[in-house]
Amino acid sequence: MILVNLILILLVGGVIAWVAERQHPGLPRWIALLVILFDLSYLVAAADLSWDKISVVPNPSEAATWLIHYKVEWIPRFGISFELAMDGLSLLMVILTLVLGAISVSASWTDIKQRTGFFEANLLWTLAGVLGVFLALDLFLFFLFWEVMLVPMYLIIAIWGHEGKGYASMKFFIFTQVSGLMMLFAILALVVLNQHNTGEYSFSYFDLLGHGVTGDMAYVLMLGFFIAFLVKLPGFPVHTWLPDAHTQAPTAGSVILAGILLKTGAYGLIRFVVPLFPHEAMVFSPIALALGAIGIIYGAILAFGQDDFKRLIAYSSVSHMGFVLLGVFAWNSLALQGAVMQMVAHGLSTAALFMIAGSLQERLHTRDMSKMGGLWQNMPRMGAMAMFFMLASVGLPGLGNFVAEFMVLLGLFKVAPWMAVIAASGLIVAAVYSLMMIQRAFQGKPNEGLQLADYGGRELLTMAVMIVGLVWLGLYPQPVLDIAQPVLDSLTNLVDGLAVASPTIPPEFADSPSVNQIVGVPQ
Amino acid sequence: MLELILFYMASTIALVSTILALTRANATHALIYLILSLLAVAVVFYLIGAPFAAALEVVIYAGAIMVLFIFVIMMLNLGEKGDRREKQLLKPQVWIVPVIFALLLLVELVLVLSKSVPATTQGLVTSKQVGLTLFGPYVLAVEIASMLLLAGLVGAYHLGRRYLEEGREE
Amino acid sequence: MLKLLPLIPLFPLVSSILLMVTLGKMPKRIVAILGAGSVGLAAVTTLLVGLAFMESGQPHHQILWTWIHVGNFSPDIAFYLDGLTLVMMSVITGVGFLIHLFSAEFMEDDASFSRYFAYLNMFVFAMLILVMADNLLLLYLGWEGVGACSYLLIGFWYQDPTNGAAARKAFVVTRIGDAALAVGLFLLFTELGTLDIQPLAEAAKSQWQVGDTLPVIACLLLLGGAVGKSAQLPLHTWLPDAMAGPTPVSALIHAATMVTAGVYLIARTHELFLLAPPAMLAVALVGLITSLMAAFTALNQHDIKRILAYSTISQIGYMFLALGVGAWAAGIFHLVTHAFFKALLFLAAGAVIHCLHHEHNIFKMGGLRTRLPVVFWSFLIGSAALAALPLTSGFFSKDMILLQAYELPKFGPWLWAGGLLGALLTAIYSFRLVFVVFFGETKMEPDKQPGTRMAVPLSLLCVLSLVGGFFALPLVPLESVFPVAGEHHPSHLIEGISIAIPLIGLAIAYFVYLGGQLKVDGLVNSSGGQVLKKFWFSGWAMDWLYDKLWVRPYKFLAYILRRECMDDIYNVIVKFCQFLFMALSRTQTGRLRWYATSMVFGLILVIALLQGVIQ
Amino acid sequence: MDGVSIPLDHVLLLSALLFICGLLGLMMRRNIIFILVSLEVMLNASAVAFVAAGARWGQADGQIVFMMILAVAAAEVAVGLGLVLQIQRRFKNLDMDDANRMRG
Repeated sequence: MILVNLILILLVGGVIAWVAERQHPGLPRWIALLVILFDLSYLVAAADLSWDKISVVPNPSEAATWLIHYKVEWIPRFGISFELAMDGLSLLMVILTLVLGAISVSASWTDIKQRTGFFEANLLWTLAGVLGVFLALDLFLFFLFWEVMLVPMYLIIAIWGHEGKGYASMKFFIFTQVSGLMMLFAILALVVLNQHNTGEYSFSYFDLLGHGVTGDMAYVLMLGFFIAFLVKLPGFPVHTWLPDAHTQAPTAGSVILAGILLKTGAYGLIRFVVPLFPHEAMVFSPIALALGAIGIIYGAILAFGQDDFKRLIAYSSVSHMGFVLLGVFAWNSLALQGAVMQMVAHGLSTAALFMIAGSLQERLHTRDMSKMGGLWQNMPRMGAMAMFFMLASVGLPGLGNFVAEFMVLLGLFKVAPWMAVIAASGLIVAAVYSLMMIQRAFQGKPNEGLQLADYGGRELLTMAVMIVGLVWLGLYPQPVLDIAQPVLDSLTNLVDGLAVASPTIPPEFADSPSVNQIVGVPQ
Repeated sequence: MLELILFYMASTIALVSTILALTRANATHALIYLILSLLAVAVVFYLIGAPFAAALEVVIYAGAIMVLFIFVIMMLNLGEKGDRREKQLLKPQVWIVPVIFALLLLVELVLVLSKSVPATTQGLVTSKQVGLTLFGPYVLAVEIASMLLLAGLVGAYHLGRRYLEEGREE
Repeated sequence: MLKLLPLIPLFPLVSSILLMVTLGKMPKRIVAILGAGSVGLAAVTTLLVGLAFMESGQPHHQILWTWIHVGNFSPDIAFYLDGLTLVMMSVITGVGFLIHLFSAEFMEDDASFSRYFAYLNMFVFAMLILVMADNLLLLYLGWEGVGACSYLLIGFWYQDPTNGAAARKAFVVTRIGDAALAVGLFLLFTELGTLDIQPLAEAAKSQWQVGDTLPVIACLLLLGGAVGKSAQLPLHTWLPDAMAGPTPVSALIHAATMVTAGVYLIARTHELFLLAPPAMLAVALVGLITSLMAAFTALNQHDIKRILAYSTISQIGYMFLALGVGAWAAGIFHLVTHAFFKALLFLAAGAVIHCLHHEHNIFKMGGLRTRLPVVFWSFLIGSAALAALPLTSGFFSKDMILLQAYELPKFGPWLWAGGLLGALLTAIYSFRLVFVVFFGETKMEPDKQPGTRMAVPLSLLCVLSLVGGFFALPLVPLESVFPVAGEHHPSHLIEGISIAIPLIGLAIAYFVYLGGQLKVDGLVNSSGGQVLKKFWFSGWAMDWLYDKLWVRPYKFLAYILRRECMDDIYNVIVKFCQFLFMALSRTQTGRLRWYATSMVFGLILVIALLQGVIQ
Repeated sequence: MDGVSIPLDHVLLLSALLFICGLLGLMMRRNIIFILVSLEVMLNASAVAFVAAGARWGQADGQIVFMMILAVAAAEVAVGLGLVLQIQRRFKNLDMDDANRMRG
């Protein structure tokens, strides 16, 4: 029931915020902030989580071993139930969602001037949808939430976006919708095929884990899921909605989009694609890894070519999320931990960069970097913040992104050394575009005549939260790792078990090849 | 035999007057022809043993509904200008395709009819029979019809009201 | 006392954070005290810790907390103190303190005084982490940290876009090396299962034989990292441009400490390199070629800081040569003495620039010997040590390197000869600098004299540069770290040549640049000489080559792709849908007759079909 | 008055011909009044078919449906004529081709 309440609080809070606009246009902001913070504290207070509970390695196919599990029959005729469950992975994601939700409210504090109530309502509903995605374990319900988070986000971009919002919101909607359709087909086909095998309809994750679909059919179904999540991630080559959506969305929209919505794709890959289709995912993994590596380099090159501040950050997201794809398909505990870490760290660092971009847009009314320059002189605090988060996104050690990228690459190196080398060169190109961004916006000849307000208390406080978060992740990531560890262990165990049972494992995945074999050294 | 002759005569009148009705430029003329057609059909009804239906055809169709038509047309006060415009519309390129389609459809219908087993009408169905059936098994249909008429009433009132109000203002 | 170890990096860190958080609102006096004082405190603590360490003689290992723990991957935030670390720490905190002190005066007029000290303290912190790290991941943290600080400090005067470009170049070029180092770490961890330096060495020795391919690959990757950070071929191009930063920064980061990180890395992992003789040879060759190349280039420059920058590259080349021939202690020894005299030279150069309205061109200076005596003596002593004139600190260390290079079987004499040529060139360009700047006629009058906060560090560094070699103090703690080099008995001839070469160089420089007895104008002005001069001046055209090879293609690629070519694929789909839409929307005419006709058409079809089906 | 002698086929043929006349009118005319008239003709034609079918079996059902058709026709004419008034007001004529705002 806790999990249901978590989502309900946000839904109801959205309605209240909407209504509250009649009283005072500034009121919805406070309501949204309080609702999110209340939700967060409710989670902490009510969920009754202790380290002992978290550190138990769960059995993913057994509901009772999850931290919290809630199930009510919904449409029993088709085996659809209202099933929510939380384990360490979803716990992390839920916390990230709520924290970034609060940050995005702060980011939109002065940005949104029209229809504030409806805006905050949409924000809260998006968050509710995302929480649902992270918690739903019934595939039908999962799909439902997948769509629920899409519509308010579409409205946020379409109503409060910038000059090209119509095109961007439509592109976002169509990409997500079409890929969601593929996932829906895959879900339905999976359920039907599972019904052929077991004689019962069920949409439950637990029942579908051992679905017994094999061969080409399973591969096609896996692709259905994979493409849906790849679009959301976004991975090369289906990332093209993201630069437009990010650029045109209002600041809070960009923050949520980059910070949270992209993570649903990564979460889906970890939660569904590989556990449901372990064997197929392994066969597919060279392609997925290649897509990840290409995404890293491609995103970095395109980021370098942009003039638009937000577009640059958007492409850097493409680049960073490539690491997540690599981490998931390297599928060992180091790389997976890295992927999870990257989700959290990228959420914080990119959210901060988008906030900075938003503040620039608010003050200069442009995002074109060729019209900026020397802003450090006018706004040293903002410049310092931009510098910090730029360094974080470049992967400076001691900050969260480094830990994530290093672990992904370290785990990947065991499986595919050359991929790791290519991805590591992404570290270089990342530096190129990031430094260029700082140079063009904040360094160079200052415009002395410009009178710009530097960051004030609210902005600094928000930034400080994220700075502390990133430093903490960078120097003492252990709590996060410990929360995710049992889940990832259980998933790798599960997949290993299934993969062993499956007769046709390609030899290169039976156990990870030693570097010796790859560089061709006789032992 | 007389009935048969009467039937063919009535049918011919119905068809001819219908065609005339639909090719008139003047709406009032067209409606007069239509009433003639309806009366002819009423004769047909009578001949095939449905006197009640024939009566309804005359009273309601030719009487009430057509009068409503004429009433509205007179209210619109179309005049000569509308007539000329209507005559321009009856050029060959306007009717050639519809006529081809209509002929095709007719051929199809005739083909369908030709396949059916020959039969004749079975004599008189009295109004008492109709009444018993109507308020027996079909009582629900009566209710539905009443609701339909109510909806028509409301709709007509709503659509016509503004016209009438504006007319009053002018 | 050893427990105080974590305090050493903590002082500069706290000071840096304080300076950042106060957002430049502190008075400059307090900023200076905080900035320099924190490093001073660190130096004092280093001294205390060092004494305690000398007493115990045992390496000290201190774990603060577990950084990451996933499976068998568990690097700690932990410090490891042995002789090598101690030497490095002494240099960083000692020389660092002097440079901070110097900066307090040098940067006094700058508006961003506190930002400067915040960065500089952060750098000291990162550098200390680098040398104190007990595992390679923490070392990597420091490694990247100093890179970032270096970036920030080179681009400190951000208003000028060329400074920004230099800073970016430094960061990106070193990042190439860093990426190689990172891959090296992946390889080491994957193969040996740990990144802790001591267990790593043990594991390597037990798993790998001398002559295996894997250690060679690993060592070459580490060398890649070292080459980037230490500005060796082929990644040296960033260092001359890095002179765009404030001069004390060049002294601290780009002469004394950060650029020697590569030397430290190789020395730290020398047990791996010992397993990979080809990698050792590569190190030696990289060092030798770099040192020669940089020396030739230094001969041609006229920017005082660029000359010193190329000289730094050249001297680090010597250190690499030392490491490559297995003269570990000699390499570190040269690192230390180089830190003294190069810091001295940079600070003196800084003083010259400070007093001459930020003039960098040496041919616009001259005759400063009498105008700036303190600076002159500092520069002279520094140059003497750089040229390795007998009895200066540089003499001892360079001599040691050359002798040990000579001892190396097979390639030894060749490396020695190359080193000698380098030494000759070093002497020529360093005294060229002295003669041009401080002798001859006065072309420019200094507008101020260095104050005490400048003079004191200069004098202290003078003393260190002069006598630093006698005590060979740093060598004492190193004995336990490196394998003992064999007794060498160089012939007197070899030793004599080593001593004579710098003197010859000095003489050449004198005759060419001061006495005028030796005319080289004809040689220089000949067409071949011109081409060679231009070639050397541009640093062997490396920048040009890289620009053509990497920068332009990359920019071109970005330009081509920037409009997102992937969208073109989706646009084809969109265009197709639009075409269908246009075609179908034509049928939506809005005419009732049209709709009726099409309905009839449909009706005809349906009846025809139904009839067909029934039959 | 037994009516036995009339063949059903001919009645249905009449119905079909009337229906097609109405359809032709619908397809050809642009005046909304004539469109409504055409609709009436078609409704009437179908009524003929129903009544004939009822007469074929001597049952009252055909006439019941006829009455339903009557009701529909009445309602349709009422609403349709209301629309005629609206269209006349808006376009100042009764040409349905002018009322084409729903084109693609």
